[in-house]
Amino acid sequence: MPMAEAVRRFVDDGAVVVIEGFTHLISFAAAHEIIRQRKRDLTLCRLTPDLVYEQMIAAGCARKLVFSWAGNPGAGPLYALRRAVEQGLPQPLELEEYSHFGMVARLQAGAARLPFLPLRTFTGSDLPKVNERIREIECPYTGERLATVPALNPDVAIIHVQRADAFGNSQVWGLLGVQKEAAFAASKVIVVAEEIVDESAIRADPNRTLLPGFIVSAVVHEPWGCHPSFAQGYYDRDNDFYVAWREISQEAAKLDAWLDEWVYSVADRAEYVRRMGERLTRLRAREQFSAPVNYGY
Amino acid sequence: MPMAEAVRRFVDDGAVVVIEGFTHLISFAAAHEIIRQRKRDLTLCRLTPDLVYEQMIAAGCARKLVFSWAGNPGAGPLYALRRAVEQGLPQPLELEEYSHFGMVARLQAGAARLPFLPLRTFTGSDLPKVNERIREIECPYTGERLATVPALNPDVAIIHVQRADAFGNSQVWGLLGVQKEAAFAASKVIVVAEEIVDESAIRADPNRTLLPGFIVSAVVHEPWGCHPSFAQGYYDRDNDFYVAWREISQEAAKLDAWLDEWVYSVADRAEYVRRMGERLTRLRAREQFSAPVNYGY
Amino acid sequence: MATDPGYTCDFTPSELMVSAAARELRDGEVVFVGIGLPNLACNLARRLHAPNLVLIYESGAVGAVPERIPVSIGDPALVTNSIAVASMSEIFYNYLQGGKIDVGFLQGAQIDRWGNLNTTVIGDYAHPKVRLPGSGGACEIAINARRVLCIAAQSRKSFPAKIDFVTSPGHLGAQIGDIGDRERLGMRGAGPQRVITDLALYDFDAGEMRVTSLHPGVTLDRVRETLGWEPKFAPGIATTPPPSEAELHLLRHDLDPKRLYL
Amino acid sequence: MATDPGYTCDFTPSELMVSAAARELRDGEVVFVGIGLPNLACNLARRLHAPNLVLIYESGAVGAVPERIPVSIGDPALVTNSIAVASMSEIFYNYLQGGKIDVGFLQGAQIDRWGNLNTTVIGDYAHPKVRLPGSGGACEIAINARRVLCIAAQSRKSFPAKIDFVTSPGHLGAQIGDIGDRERLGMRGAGPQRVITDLALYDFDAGEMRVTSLHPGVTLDRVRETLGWEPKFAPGIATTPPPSEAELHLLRHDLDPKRLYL
Repeated sequence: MPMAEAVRRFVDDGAVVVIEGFTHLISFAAAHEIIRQRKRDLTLCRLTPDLVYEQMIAAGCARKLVFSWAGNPGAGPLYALRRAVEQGLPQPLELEEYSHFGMVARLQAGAARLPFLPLRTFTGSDLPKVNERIREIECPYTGERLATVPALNPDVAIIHVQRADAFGNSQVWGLLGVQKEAAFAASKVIVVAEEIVDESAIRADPNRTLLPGFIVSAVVHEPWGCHPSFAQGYYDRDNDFYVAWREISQEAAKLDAWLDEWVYSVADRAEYVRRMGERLTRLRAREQFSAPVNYGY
Repeated sequence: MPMAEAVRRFVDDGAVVVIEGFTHLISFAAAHEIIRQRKRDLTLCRLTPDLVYEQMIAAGCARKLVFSWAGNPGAGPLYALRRAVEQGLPQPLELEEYSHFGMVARLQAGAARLPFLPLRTFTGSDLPKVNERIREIECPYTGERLATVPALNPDVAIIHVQRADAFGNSQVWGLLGVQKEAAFAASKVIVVAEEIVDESAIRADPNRTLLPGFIVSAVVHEPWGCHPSFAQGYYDRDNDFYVAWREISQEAAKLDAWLDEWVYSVADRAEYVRRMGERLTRLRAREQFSAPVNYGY
Repeated sequence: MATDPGYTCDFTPSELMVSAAARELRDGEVVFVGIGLPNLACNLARRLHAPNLVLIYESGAVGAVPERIPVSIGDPALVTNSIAVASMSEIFYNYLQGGKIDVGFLQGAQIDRWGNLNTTVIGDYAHPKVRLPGSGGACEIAINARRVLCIAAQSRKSFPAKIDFVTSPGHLGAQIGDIGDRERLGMRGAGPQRVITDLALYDFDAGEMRVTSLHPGVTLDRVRETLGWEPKFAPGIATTPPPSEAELHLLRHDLDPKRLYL
Repeated sequence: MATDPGYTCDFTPSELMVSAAARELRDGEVVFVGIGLPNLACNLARRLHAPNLVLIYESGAVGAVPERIPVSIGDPALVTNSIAVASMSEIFYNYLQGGKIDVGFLQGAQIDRWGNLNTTVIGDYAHPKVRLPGSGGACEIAINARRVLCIAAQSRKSFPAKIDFVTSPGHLGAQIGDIGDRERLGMRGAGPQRVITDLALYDFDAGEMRVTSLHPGVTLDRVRETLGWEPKFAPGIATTPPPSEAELHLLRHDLDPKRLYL
C-alpha cells in the first residue's frame, strides 16, 4: 500500500499515534506523509520525540506529546519543541511526561491489555507530582508500595522494519526498542518495510519475526524510509543531519523553510530519496553477515 | 565445567530448582546427575513436570512440586507423579499448582524483581480456592479486580541451550519457552550447551542471544543432553521413548529398574550417549538452514 | 465450503468430530491449537476452506504449518517454516490476553451443562481419586479467547451434573455465580460457543448447553442417557453432516495416516 | 592499575574527568553507559584495567564493543559484535530493575548536595524558563543501579542550594524526606557514590556530598565559590591524580580523535 493511502486510511485527526523505534528504525517517511496530509490534533507518543516528532510539532500536527526524553540525541536540544512548550508556538503543546521505563511499561501493559503495570521507579522523584497518572499500588504479598503506570493503547502504531512480506509478517534485527509492545498495544498497525520479501524468507527464520502479519493493517514499502535515522544492515545514521538540525530548528522560519523544501514540496519518499542522492549512498552499510542456523529436525 | 561439579556446587539439598524448557531443550542430563548425587528435599518448579521431574520424583529427590500441567505430553499420565500424590510413594509430594500463564507470570515477576504481576486468568476457576498464593489486586486506574501471582525466584535455574561460549553467553532458536525469565529470576544459573562455540560466533549474531554470560554461574558442555526431548537443528524428540515411558512408569519396580540401568549405573551423559548408540543417531536433525542477515552499518 | 461435500457412510466418531470442529473455523481466523483432535481439525480446515487460518500453539509457534502430525504441543515440526516463534510470556500476555486469539479449543475430563471444565482432579482436591494433569493453558484460554470450542467423548462420567473441580470457567452457572457473569467478572472472551461430542453438537442458550444436531444414527434417548442432566434442545434439531470424502481423504492419508488420534 | 601511571601536565578538564570516572570501574562489572563522557570513561576502562567490563546501553546493546565513538545511545556500532540485543522492556525490567547493573552513570543540569538530579526544567514545571530533555532512563538508573557515578561541570548554576525539580533521586535530603530514606522507600541501589566535576572529586558522607580530592591547581576557595552551599570536606583532602600517558593516548588517538566530547 502506498504510504499516502496508509496514512489517509489509518491516521485520523485527533488520533493517538505512536511512531516507535529507539534511535533505530524511525519512520521519518510516515511522519513526512502525516505532515503533508496536514493531520491535526494528534497525541504523539514516543520515548524520544527526536527530530521525527519535532518536525510534526513544528508543522502543527500535534496537540499533545507523551514522552520520556526530549532532546536531539547527541546533538543538543529540540528547539521547536521548546518553542511549543515555552511560548506556545506554532500552537500550545500539552505534555505528559514519564521516564523511559515508565513509557516502556505503559506500552507493555497496553500490549497485554492490562490496565496498568507496576515498576520500581519514580520513588523520590518529582515526576509523580506533575503527572497524576503515575500512581502507587500495594503488593498483595509483601505489602510494599510500588509505582504504577497506566496502559497506553494508541489508535495507530507505525513501525519501520528491515523486511516484511506482503502479509505484514515483519522481521527486525539490531536494536529492538519497544516496537513489538507498541504494535501489540495499538488498534491499527502500519508496517513500513525497507524490503518486501517473499513469505518463504520470513518462514526460513521464524525467530527473527517481530510482528505476525495478522495484527498488521497496512504494509508500506519504503526504502531509506528511516533517514536520517538508521536501519542496521542497510544504512547508517546520518549524524551530520542531526547536528545540522540544531541550526535549522533554532529559528521557526528556517525550520518552516526546511519543511517546505523537504516535505511539502516532495511528493513522496521516493522523491525525497532521489533528491538526497549521493548523501544517502554514502550512508549505505558495509557487509557483516551473521551465520545461518539449522531449523531442521 | 563437568555436570557433576556444576550440580555439586550449585544444587543444594532443599533448594528451589527450575529446569525449564517447554518440550524443547529439557536438560535430562542435569536431572540424571541430580538423581545420581541423591539430592534431597528439592522444590521442583516447572510448567510441565514431564518425564524429567517424574524421574526425579520417583528417585526421591523432591519434597514439593510447583507446576501447571502434569502429564506425559502426547502419551498419557505421569504414573510416578500420581503415586506420589495419590499414595505418598516413594514419599509424599506437596503440590503448588497454577496455570501455564500463572507460572509464566511468576517467573517473569521473578526476573524483573517485582514481588508480583497481575494477569487475566483464574477468574471463575477453583484454582484460587486451593492455592492461596493466587490473589487479587484492584487496578489504581480502572478499579477493576485482576488476579495476581507472586514472583518465583529459584535458587538455581538449569537451562539447556543450543550453543554457548566459555563465558556462558548463550543462544537459542526454535521454541523459547520461559527460559530467559527463569534464568533472570534465579540466584544461580547453570547453562548446559549442546555446542561450545567461540565468543565470536555469539557476537556475529547478537539478536539470537538468550542469556548474557555475566548472569551465568556454570557452563556445561553436554551434547545430546536433552534426550528424549529435542534440540531444534540438532536432534528430534524421541517420541517412542515418551510412549514407552507410559509402561515403564506404571509400576514403581519397573521405573526403579530403569533408573538403575540408565541413571545410577551410568557415570555421566557421555556414557548415556554411548549406551543409547544407534537410537540417538536416528534422531539426528536433517538440515534446513536460515539465511544470514547483515549486521553492518 | 464451496464444493459439494459428497457424503459417505464410512467414518469413525473421531473423524466426524474433527470434521465438525473444522467447519466451525473461518478463513483468516487465529486459532489457539491443542494436540490431538483440535490439531487435526485446524489442519483440516487450513487445507480445505480456511487456507489463511493462523495456527498458534501455546509452546510459542505462530503460523505453524506442520509437515507431520505433531505428537506434542512443542513438536519441532511446529517451528520449521512457521511465521514466528514467540516466548510463552508473549503468547499468554500479548497474543491470548491481548485479544489476538479468535478461537480456543478445550478438552476436559469433565464438562458441566454451563461449559465449565475440569482437568484437575476426580474426587477431592486434597485427596484425589485420580490426579489429572491440571490446567496447562486451559484456564486462560477459557477466559481470553474470543470464543471457545469444546471437544469430548460423551458419557455420564464426563458430563456429570456437577463437576469435581472447575479448572476452566465456561458460563459459570449456579454453582459458581449467576449464569452470564463472565462480563461482570471482567472476562474478555465469550466463553464456550460449541460442544462437539461423539454423539451430538451443542450450542449455548442463556449460558447452558443445548443440543443442535444429532450425529447420524444417534437417538435422543442415547444423548439423554449419557448426560448428567436433562438437556435442552434447540428448535428443529438436525442431523450432523458427516465428513466429506475430501475431509476423510485428507485425514486418513495426510494428516493422521498412522491413526494416532483418529 | 598495575603499571606506573606516568603523570603528565598537558590535559583538559574533560580528560581528567573521564580518567577519574574510568578508575572508579572495576574489572568484570556491568555498567549502564550514557553517551558522552561516561561512554569514554567506560571504553577507556575496558581498554586498560577492566577488559571484562560489560557495557550496556539503554537502547538494548549488551556487551557492546563499539569500533567508533557512538554519537547516540542507539548507534549501530553498539550492536555490531555485541554479546546480545535486549528489548527495552528487558533492559529496564530484567537488567536494571532485576539488579544486574553494578554501575550507572548520571549527568544533570542541576545537582544538589544530596546527589538529587534535575534534567527536567529550569524554573516552574508548568511555565519553565528552560525546558530540559527530561528523565530518559535516569530516574530508574538512580533508583536501581547498585551504585551511581555523577559527572558534571561545576558552577553555582549547576550545583545550587535547591534544585528546581528532582528528576532522579539521590540521597533525597531534607527537601524530600530524611537523608538515607532510600532503603525505607524500597530503592534497591545505593544511589550516588561519587561526583566527578571539572574541579574536584566527591564521595557521600551520611548522604551528603563531600570533597575528597581537588584537581591539580584547583583551590578550596574555587570549589566553595562554585557550589550553592558550604561543602563538607573529607579528612586529608588529596590532589586528584591526573590522567596517565596511556589514558591520554587512548582517549586522543583512539576513543575520541575528533574531540567530540573531550
